[in-house]
Amino acid sequence: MTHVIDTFTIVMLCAGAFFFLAGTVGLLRFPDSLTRLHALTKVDNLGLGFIVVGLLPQVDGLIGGLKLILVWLLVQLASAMAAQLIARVARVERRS
Amino acid sequence: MDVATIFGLCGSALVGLGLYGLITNPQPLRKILSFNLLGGGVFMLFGVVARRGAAAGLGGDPVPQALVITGIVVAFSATAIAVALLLRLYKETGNISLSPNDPEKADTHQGKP
Amino acid sequence: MTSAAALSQTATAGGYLLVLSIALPALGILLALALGGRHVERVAGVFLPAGLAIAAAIVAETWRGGTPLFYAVGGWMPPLGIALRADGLSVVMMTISALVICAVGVFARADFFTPSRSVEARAPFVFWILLLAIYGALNIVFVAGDLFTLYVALELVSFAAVPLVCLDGRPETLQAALRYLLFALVGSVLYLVGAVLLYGAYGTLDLVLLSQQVHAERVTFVAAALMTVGLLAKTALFPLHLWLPPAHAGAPAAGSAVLSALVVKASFFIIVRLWFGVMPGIPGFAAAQLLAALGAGAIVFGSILALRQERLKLLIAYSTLAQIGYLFLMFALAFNAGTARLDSGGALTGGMLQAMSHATAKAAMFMSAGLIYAALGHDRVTGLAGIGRALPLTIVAFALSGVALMGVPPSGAYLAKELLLQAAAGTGQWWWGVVIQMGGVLTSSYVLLVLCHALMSPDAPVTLHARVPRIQEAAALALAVCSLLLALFPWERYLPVPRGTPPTPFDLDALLKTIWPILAGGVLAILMGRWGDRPATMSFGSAVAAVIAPARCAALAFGGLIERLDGVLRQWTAAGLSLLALVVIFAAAMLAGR
Amino acid sequence: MTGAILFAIAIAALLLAVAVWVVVARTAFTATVGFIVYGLLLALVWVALSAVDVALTEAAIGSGVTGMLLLGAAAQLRATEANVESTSLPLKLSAGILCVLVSGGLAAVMLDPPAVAPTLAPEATAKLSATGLGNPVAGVLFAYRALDTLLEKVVVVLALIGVWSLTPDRAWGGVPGLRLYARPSGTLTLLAQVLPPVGIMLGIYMFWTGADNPGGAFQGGALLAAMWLLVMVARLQPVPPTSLGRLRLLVTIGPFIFLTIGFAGFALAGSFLAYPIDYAKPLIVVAETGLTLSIGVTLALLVAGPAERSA
Repeated sequence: MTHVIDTFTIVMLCAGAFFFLAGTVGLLRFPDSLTRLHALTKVDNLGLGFIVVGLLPQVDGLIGGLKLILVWLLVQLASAMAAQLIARVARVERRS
Repeated sequence: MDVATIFGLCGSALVGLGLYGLITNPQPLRKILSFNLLGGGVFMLFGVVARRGAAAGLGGDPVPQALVITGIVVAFSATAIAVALLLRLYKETGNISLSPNDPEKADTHQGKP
Repeated sequence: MTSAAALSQTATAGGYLLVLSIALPALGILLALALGGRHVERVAGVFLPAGLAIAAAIVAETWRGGTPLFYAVGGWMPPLGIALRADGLSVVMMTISALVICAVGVFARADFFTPSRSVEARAPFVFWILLLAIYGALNIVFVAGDLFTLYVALELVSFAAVPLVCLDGRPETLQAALRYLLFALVGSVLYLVGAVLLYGAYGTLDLVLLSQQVHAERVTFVAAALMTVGLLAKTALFPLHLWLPPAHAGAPAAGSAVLSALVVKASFFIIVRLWFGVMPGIPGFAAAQLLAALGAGAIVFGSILALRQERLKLLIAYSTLAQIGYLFLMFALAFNAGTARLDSGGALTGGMLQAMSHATAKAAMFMSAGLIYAALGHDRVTGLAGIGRALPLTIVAFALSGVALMGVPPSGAYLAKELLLQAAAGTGQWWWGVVIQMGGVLTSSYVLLVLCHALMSPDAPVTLHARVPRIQEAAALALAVCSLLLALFPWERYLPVPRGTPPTPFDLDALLKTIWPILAGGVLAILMGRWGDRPATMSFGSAVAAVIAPARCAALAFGGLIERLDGVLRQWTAAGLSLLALVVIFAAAMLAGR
Repeated sequence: MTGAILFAIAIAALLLAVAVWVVVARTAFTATVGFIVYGLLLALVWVALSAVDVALTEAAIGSGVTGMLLLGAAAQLRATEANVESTSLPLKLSAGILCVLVSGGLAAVMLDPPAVAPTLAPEATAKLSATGLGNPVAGVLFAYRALDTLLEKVVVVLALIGVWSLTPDRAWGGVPGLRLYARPSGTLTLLAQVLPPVGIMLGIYMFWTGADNPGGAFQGGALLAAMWLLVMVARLQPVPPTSLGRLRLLVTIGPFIFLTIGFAGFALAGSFLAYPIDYAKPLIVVAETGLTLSIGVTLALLVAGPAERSA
């Protein structure tokens, strides 16, 4: 059983790492602020989601799991809001 | 080579880098940034000392760890004063150069106590 | 420093006084901030005299007991806990700083009060809290027995001193304050690195425990070099003085008095603690000579620049630079070639006495300069004519403090000079004897220059812009007199005074020894000082003038050279490079000493 | 073990690269962004060095609040970037050589640790029971070296006085010039409505758990400060004038309680800042509660800066 769980975790973490890598490549390679933002927020959130899901079976106790999910939710919230705010500034700057 | 030694070397390099920025960068804000880099390096050295003192079931010596917490707060306070000074200087003069363009002379002209 | 008995118990009798000396100013700061408005002055009015009372109680307690005071905070013994200790050095420095702070407090009441119409005004609110903070922080520096507590105390001193520099908000003072803050921060970080290295090597930050454990190895040398140079940057020893002149000259008079008299002594005191208390055997001959050489450089440099200043406050600030140099001569003189250690003997006492007499005299000088500034609306040295008649008490205070600094008996500086000269003779280091004498000559020269100008009769009658309150003159005068009489205190109770050398301040020999540096100083002032449109030679007749003119020409050229060099050294980059170079040189000197 | 070492090398290399970037970056704004990244990486280093308390402090204060302060300054000083003379190459070169020498000296010391590293860990753990705490770092901060902690609170308060001292005279006692979000936007308002309840709860949790687990007054206080700043920047709450009595009370209440407990130690436990053994933990928690509150308010006020318009 533990083997199955461990394998699951490893797969999930690898997937998460892959998305992070993709997001970072996007951040570095995309041409302007808006597309970079797109890479960063969308792909990284997915990556973090995979990592949280992968780690969930490894946590002991309900509280630990809830904390992990809370972390994920907070990051979702913060990055979505930050992306909105940055995008607005970027749009204003592009217009002027 | 262990983890502590790697970070010990890294901390030493950060100290040098911070000092370099502080001395050569002419902009005060960049000097403040460099001071914070420097502080990070020093605290890291302290962290290495703490890590090497791991004993009694602890991952590190708690005394230096606690001192670093104090140090971080003191460094923040210093940064806050420096930034406030810099912004006020900018608002008063529109200029942020640190080179002394004869403040003595400027003072005699103004002649205020 | 501490006896075995004191190490086994958590506090000696009277040890709680040390806690009070730290905790009461802290309480004062909090109360002043919380109450605000007019209460700030009242809180300072209660807590500053209370501080003086505590200092007096500590003096009495150590006089009676004859042993250092000790207090382990919270009952936790070092190395885990923090110890407070007051030995002779701490007691005398605490007392002097309490005296100076209280005198400054009396002086400042006339300048910093909340106007009757407003609820709260910025300058008085900030000034009184900062004064309390400097006072508390200095006490921590004097009694803390722990390297990290000393670090926090040093930062407290800086954070209180920097806003004092730019209290009036003029752009030049803001710039001076920023330069001061940034350079002081570099200094304290270097100090902290040293403390970290020492903890890594010996597992304690306690000064006494460290002194028992340190031995000559690489880590100790690197740590000692970093800490020493970091503290030198905060003390503004030549060539790390870029921030001092504008900062000390730009602050309001009461602020300048505290900054020049006490704040630079905080880091100096920690250097003394390190070199004499914690690691007397570590620095070695070369590093001690180097430190004293920087001191000698500061004396020559600071004094000549003081002579060349147009403004009185800058003159006094550069004089501080020179006097700081004087404090560092003792490190070479205390070196015992036989044991390769620094001895806590007469040289140490000489240095500490010099620090104390400078503290009192310089505070008095800055106060008088502030009064002159307020009365005349300017402080150009060449425009002082007639002020002697207009403000006789102020000029007397200035003159007495100047005379005290020159080392006229029975001033503290006189006794200090005697002890240092004795140590120079005793250790066969005649060259430092020459420097000490030269320092006396140079000090006399700029003091005489100012007095000459102040006592000249003016072309037009002097009009005073403002009335000078008597109480302010009295505060300055009291400190000046205190400095002048410092040698009469029985120091042997607190400081190591060598036996068999009763200082006899009033015999013919002492008088002669006093007079020649003053005469030489007068000549130097004539040659190099600023005389405006009244050449000094005017009164001597043309024959003498013909002799003096070429000499003055040469002297002025030399002065100009020094001024230009100072301009370079006070560039930020140059000062930063000097700082790092000194770290490397000190470390090399200590390593080579093995 | 090699995994940990590889991780350490990677983090150290990344950290150095970011630090170089901070020093050489073209604009101050870029450098500041780099500095925030540097702070977050540093927090990872602290985890690798088994110092989770420090990692939290670094992330919250060293990177977070400091970053916020510096970003604000960099934005305001953008106009000054161009007209600053740069340092000449020979000076840069000599500075570089000297810095390498200093770093080399430190590295030589770091490579040559004492055979048995000295440590106070056993003593700190052995005496921890007398404090009722479970986190040895909290034990050091609030018992063994409580004096340092008290002084550090005074440092923070004094820094606030220092920042306030830079107020123009006419604005004294007025409203800090915190840069508010120009037009109230739906996104920011929503964030400032949703996040603070969670953030405040986390802040309180962080201080509460600090007695036995990593966390404590500073980390909690920094979170509270961030939440308050967010609410003010989004214009959901007005920025209070610095003359406000309640505000000043909040700034001083924590250190004041701590000092009072310290003085009470004279009577109750025979020493300044000592705790009677049965009441040690409750007293420390009381002190920490006040401190968390005071730190939160003071940190936020330090970021907000001196008053700029009269109340």
